[in-house]
Amino acid sequence: MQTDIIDLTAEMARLTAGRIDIGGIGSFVGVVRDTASGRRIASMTLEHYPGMTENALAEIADGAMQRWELQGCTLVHRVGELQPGEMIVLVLTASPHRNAALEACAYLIDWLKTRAPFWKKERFEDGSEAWVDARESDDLAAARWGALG
Amino acid sequence: MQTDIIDLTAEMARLTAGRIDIGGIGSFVGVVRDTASGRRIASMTLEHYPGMTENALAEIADGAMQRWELQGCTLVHRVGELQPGEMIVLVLTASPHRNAALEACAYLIDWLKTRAPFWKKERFEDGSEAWVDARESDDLAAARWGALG
Amino acid sequence: MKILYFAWLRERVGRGQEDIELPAGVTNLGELIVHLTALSPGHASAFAQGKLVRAAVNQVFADPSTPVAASDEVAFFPPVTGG
Amino acid sequence: MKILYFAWLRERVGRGQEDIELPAGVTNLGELIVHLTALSPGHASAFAQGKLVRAAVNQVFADPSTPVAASDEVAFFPPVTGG
Repeated sequence: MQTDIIDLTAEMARLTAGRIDIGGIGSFVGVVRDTASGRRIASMTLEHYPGMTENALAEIADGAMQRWELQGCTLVHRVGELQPGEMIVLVLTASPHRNAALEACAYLIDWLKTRAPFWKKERFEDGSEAWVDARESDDLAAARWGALG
Repeated sequence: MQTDIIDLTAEMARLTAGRIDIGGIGSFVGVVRDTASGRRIASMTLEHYPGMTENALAEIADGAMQRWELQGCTLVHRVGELQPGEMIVLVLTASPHRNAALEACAYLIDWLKTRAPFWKKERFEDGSEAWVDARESDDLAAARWGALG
Repeated sequence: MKILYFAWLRERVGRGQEDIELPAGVTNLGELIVHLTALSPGHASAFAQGKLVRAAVNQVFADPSTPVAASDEVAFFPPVTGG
Repeated sequence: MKILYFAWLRERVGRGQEDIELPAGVTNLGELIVHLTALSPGHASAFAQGKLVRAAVNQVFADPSTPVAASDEVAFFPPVTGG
């Protein structure tokens, strides 16, 4: 978790530092959208559960490392107030095999969305606020992987 | 195609410039590995077919844009001589939906590997050189998408 | 016992954390929720959305049958919406 | 007719491009390959790896039955290995 803006190039450099045996790097970047239910969003605030968040992210990363041949993976999630267009989340995977890298990316983001204790609150342009509802489609996406790990 | 080093952050900024309706960005980065068949690689040279390359990449990108709800995609491929650890290829996809973004990434890289006229030559540390053989696994990976487009 | 609330549960209860005395007879998470619901109208409002309340005991996802003890950290929150 | 060679076909033929006169009777890619194979030992060596030779006519992937005409650009190359 971090309040700072996500630096993709720096994270990729950190993941691959000193390694030249990596064949491919998959990534997924989640971005704050500008509308929700047809209303324009002024900002998005991310709350999380310190302590449990770190454990959940470590567990999710372990699950991916056990399931695919990965040389490493990175999970970065912002907390605090974000503007539309800013990155909320970054997932990176390094593998000798491109399919492993991309599948592990999907796995990591699916579990992150259903098992990591983050909550989004949207503030609309009229000043009103609303907590974002969880989506059943996210549970279904995670369920396709069977159990975590 | 370009001989310059790939700038991931700049490419992502270009893809998302002026858009705040993007929900997720998938990406795949291919990197020059340091070994092939157990031998250490000194450098890799990429040859391509000017003219046909541009057409092939445009056709592959069109196929992805028709198949998934994408707000844009980027294909960058280096040519010329590369060192181990350098990026050879970058695929970016922007979509409101994360699965679309990641699946389209896999599609783009699978077709790029089987339909875009690039050829790799490896130079080993002992000075010997060898053209890289195409892999049947790449044809199988592309075949899972059915026809291109 | 340390109780944490997040997101709209925090807003309804009116605080993010409280320390309570664990009553005799409360041995699992389901019994703890019944106890907490009676503490104030804010608590009642938070736990009224029963289907949408998730919990963790010592930072691990839990369900109503999960045992609880006075030394535990128990957290209540809505389904997660990160990513 | 403009003929292009890439990768190890280029190395075996000894050049990346040549202009040839299209003989009467050569109407498709398969017939063109037979004609080119006879031009030099380098050509013969390149086309000897028949199973590994791919072709494009006017920058579109082609097969032995694809028609060719004098104004076409025809390219020969191994299976691609980019990415």
